[in-house]
Amino acid sequence: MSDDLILLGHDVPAASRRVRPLLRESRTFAVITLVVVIVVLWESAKLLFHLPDRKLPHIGSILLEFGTRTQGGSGPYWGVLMLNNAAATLGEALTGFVLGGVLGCLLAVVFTASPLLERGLLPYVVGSQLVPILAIAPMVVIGMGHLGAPDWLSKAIIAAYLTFFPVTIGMLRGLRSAPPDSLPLMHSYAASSSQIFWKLRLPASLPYLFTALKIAATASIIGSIIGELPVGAARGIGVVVVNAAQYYNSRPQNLWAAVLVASLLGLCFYGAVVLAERLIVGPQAQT
Amino acid sequence: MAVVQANLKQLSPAARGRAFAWRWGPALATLLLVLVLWEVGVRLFHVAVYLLPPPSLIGARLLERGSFLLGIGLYTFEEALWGFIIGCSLGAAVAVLSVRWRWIAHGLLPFAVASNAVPIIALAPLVGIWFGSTTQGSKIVIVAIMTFFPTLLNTYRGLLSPAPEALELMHSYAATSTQSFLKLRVPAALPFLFNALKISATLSIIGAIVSEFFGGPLKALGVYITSQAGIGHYAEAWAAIVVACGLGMAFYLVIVVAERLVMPWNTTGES
Amino acid sequence: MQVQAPVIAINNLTKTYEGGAGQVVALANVSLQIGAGEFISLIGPSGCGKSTLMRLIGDLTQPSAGSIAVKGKTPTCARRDRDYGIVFQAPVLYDWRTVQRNVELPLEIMGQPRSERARRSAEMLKLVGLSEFEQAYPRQLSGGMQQRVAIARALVFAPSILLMDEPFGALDELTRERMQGELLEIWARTNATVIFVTHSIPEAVFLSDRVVVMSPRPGRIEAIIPIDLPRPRDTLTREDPHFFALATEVRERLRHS
Amino acid sequence: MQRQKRFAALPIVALFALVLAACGQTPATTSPAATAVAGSTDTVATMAPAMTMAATDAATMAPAMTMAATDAATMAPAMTIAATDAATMAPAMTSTTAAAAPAAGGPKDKVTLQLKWVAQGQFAGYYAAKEKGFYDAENLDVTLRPGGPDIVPEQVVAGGQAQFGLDWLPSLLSNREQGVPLVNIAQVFQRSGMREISFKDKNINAPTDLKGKKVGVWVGGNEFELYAALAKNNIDKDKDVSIVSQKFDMNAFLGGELDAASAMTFNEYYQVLAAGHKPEEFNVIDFNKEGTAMLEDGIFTTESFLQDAKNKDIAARFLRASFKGWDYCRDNAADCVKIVLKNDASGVMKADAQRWQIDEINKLIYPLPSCAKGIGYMCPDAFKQTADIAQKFGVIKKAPDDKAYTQEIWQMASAKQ
Repeated sequence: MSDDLILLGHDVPAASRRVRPLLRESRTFAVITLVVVIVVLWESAKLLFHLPDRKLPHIGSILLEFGTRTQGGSGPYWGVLMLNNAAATLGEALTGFVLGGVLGCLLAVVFTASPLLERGLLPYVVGSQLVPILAIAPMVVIGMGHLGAPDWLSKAIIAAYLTFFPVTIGMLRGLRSAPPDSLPLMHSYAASSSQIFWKLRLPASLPYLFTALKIAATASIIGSIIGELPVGAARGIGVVVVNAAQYYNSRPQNLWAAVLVASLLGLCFYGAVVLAERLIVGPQAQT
Repeated sequence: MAVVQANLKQLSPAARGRAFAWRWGPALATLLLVLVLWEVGVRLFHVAVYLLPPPSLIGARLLERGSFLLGIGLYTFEEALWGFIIGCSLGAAVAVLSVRWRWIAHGLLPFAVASNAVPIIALAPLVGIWFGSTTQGSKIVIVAIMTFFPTLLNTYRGLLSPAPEALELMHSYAATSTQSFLKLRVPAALPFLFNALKISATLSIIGAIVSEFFGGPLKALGVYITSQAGIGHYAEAWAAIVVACGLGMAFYLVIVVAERLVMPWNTTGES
Repeated sequence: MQVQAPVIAINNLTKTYEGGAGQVVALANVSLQIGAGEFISLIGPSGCGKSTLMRLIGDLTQPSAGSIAVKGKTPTCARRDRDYGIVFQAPVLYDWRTVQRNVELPLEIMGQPRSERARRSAEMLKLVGLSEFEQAYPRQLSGGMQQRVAIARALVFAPSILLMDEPFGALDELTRERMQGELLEIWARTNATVIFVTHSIPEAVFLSDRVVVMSPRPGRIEAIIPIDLPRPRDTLTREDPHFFALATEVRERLRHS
Repeated sequence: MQRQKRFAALPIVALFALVLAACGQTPATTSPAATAVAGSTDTVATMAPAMTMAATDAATMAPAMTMAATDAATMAPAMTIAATDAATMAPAMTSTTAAAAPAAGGPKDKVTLQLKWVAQGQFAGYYAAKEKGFYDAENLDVTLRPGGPDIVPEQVVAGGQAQFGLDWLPSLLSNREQGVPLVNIAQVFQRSGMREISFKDKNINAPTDLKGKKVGVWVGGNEFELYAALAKNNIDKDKDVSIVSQKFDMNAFLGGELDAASAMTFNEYYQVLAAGHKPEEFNVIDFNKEGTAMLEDGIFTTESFLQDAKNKDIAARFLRASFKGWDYCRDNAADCVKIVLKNDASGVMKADAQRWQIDEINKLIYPLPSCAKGIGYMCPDAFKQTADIAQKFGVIKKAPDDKAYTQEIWQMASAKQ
């Protein structure tokens, strides 16, 4: 199970990496084509099957929604409010990302150091993802609140709950990914275990860590929306989704636009991690 | 490596017992420790039931309402199963097409990767509008979407996994492309496919429960959890969550067993 | 040793690759005639194009210029006629098939009936000394055993040409020598023409009728050294002074290349 | 070399993590405060210097000062533990605040009201009280905490993240029976706004007609009026009807999935009308008429909160200002629409919908029933009816004790007026 969550992060098969420049061109083209195809299919389906706006609003009206003014026409543009909400969600997600990332790395380091702890805890790290977090999100928020955590932190903790898992698994694999002979080599230098960690295990684990962080990035956005949606919040994409769903019948485009923003938010975060990977691991990093 | 595996089967019962204890002992010990600490902590610090009911109370509810919980669990499992079947078979099918016609892959795979970024929970109200938020249809669709992309990506990678030499070998036998596909790519993709199925198994249960959050009959696990938590019946809600976890684990284990049966050669596929 | 009716006739063969820094010439104007049943070794430093030459013969890649005739046909036709048995450095066994079914694979693709496949594979596994391991999976075998399965698989459909790309490269020295002896025994019982790519001078000398010494940048034939050691060859052959003399000659040629 | 390069990049990783952490803090720490204070700039202006110090400079906060910052939402975790539970307040501070007369300066009392749902007209009175400075005038700094589909205000209040909560009475009674010591201090809605609506062609004119139908309801606390109506008509909710959990929108109903759906007069009913339907297309079951109406939005707090005389005073001031807010919305509905829209962070709400909502909400409060001595007064008979129905139909197992509600705070609130 662990392996493939990691695999989700890759999209370019190893064999085709050699023909990268060519591929990238054809890929950009293919993506653009697919976007065009979707738009055409969307609008023609609407036309052909007489789909009402309630089922499928026009793409144009979804995009135009961002330019409407709120508060009865005198407030800020809806797009601006959406940025505000997206920022709140991103703030929770980033905190959760960092918390989950740190926890995941720590767990992986501990597991590498102690097989006993690994055997004792790893099954529950995997099992933790079986818990329907949405169902217990309200209990988490109330429980954390009882312990004194502010609301945004409770949501960040839910995000961290979804984030730490891929990081633990990915980092664990990464720390064990050092080439077979490199450990005896370090021993031959009489390297201390902390030297082995900093000079061998950690650098070797970076590509794995980043693959995991890419998954974690999107998971943290999902986590913070899961925290906002059932529990409510002052701001956030989750709040917009609830509100937009409530008023869907009169303004369906709001909900579609909110989903669009949520997806873009996830993509941007993902892209930011890819960028960080290129900067840190180097240009040979996989997408 | 091969020798080690051969030896494991020849171990004496006592030695096998020790190996088993070493494999699972720490995990069981952790479980016991957590349960005891939880129970003692809740009682010692007088933690309110609405924050965290003690495991004994959850266990009592589980026994008391066992058959009822299992019944609503099966209703939810039914949604998960259908979504799983549809999502995984579509994912595998599209992966096959993508390997055959690479432009499909080039157009679709970035979307498959991007789809991880789409919070399915935000999409759920829309799926409800299309397929009925209180019927099983929308749940099946959501589970299918959730399982489609991991299956697609993994199967695609699996189909591309054979080494160039393995393909050249087929080429040297003048094998038809159908033959190399069926005899090389498909079997090579099986471990990848099963990995996807294992993720999808747990995802499908989670997905069904998440989508029940957006409406459904009272006999659904997700509806039961939220409705019980809403009126302060926390032990009941937790008991239902335990059932949900159990279902996810059982589904996962079924796939693991199926994997062992289908791929007897693959003895290292455990995680 | 005379080459009368060459099974493989290579004329002015050139192969260039498009590399990152412009064209790379892997082979330049290579010509070679290989007779029926001959055992030819290709030897040379890394990058001399020996593997490329083998792959060109086997229709695994296409030449940029020049021609290859295999039994008077193009390599593609020869491949379609199932003239080639290929053994790579890695055994490339299919994990999901038992040893027996791995050996049967080519026959399966060629549409042979089940009973015939079973008979032929049993025969081949006996030849390579693995009869007991028919039902084992590849992962349960040692590296040397896996390579023997690969050889059995290459021979099972009695191809007239055996292409071997450093097949013993990953084996330890003793296993390697034993495998070389076994290969010669098997070869003696078939009529196959063998093209054997290697890095090892003693291996090339011990196995071959002729050793083709190649030089790099661009890859070309430096020398062709006939090996007139008597057959059958065995452990004693390796201790023969003439063996050393031939090995020294190959080494000298390699050094000059 | 490659390895070295990677290693050299590690500080960048650390930096990146720090930047992420910083970004994570900034919007999050500002968000609740920003919305809470939105529009009431005078809050800051009237704040006493001591309070400003306590709220802004966490590092120098003396233990005795922690109580001043009761707003859990805006606090860092370490501080909130001591701060949330008003009952644990330091004695030294108690005297100061208790002495503070309304609007006489001194540190403001920070309290939080947990709403039952997202910010909307349903809570116009509280938003108006905040916006119009009624809370300020009572020397209160009130945070209005929006709810969500699955948040249970009772649990939030019991958990100490809010001092006051807003929920339906049966839900309060149920939670109370589960051992959550809550007490209703004011009953704002005097009538039930819940309806069960259906299209005319389904021929559902009375609860008996629901037999064999697919009936939507909000589960998790809001289902009991319907359950009671079914039971009253000898319909087994588990066998004779197919009860379905319906969520925060009317799409399942409009899409034809449900034969009947729950709708609040002020919200969901408007949504189906806004979707282009006419009132005459619907049959409406009114639980007020069926005799199974229960008391809806009421203000509650914990028993332990009220054990402190100072908190009783805070609660009374809170009620007084809130009631003033409701009166304001009764008289200035148009202005309240603006206030609500201003507080809609999602930007999805429209003026017409909120106008409808406030008008309908007003009908649930006004005119006050004859038993009520003023807005927010809990009529004992109405309480008894809700409790009886709740008990009769299994919401609670035994009759609630007399601590489930108190009129004391309401009396304090009206006495000083």
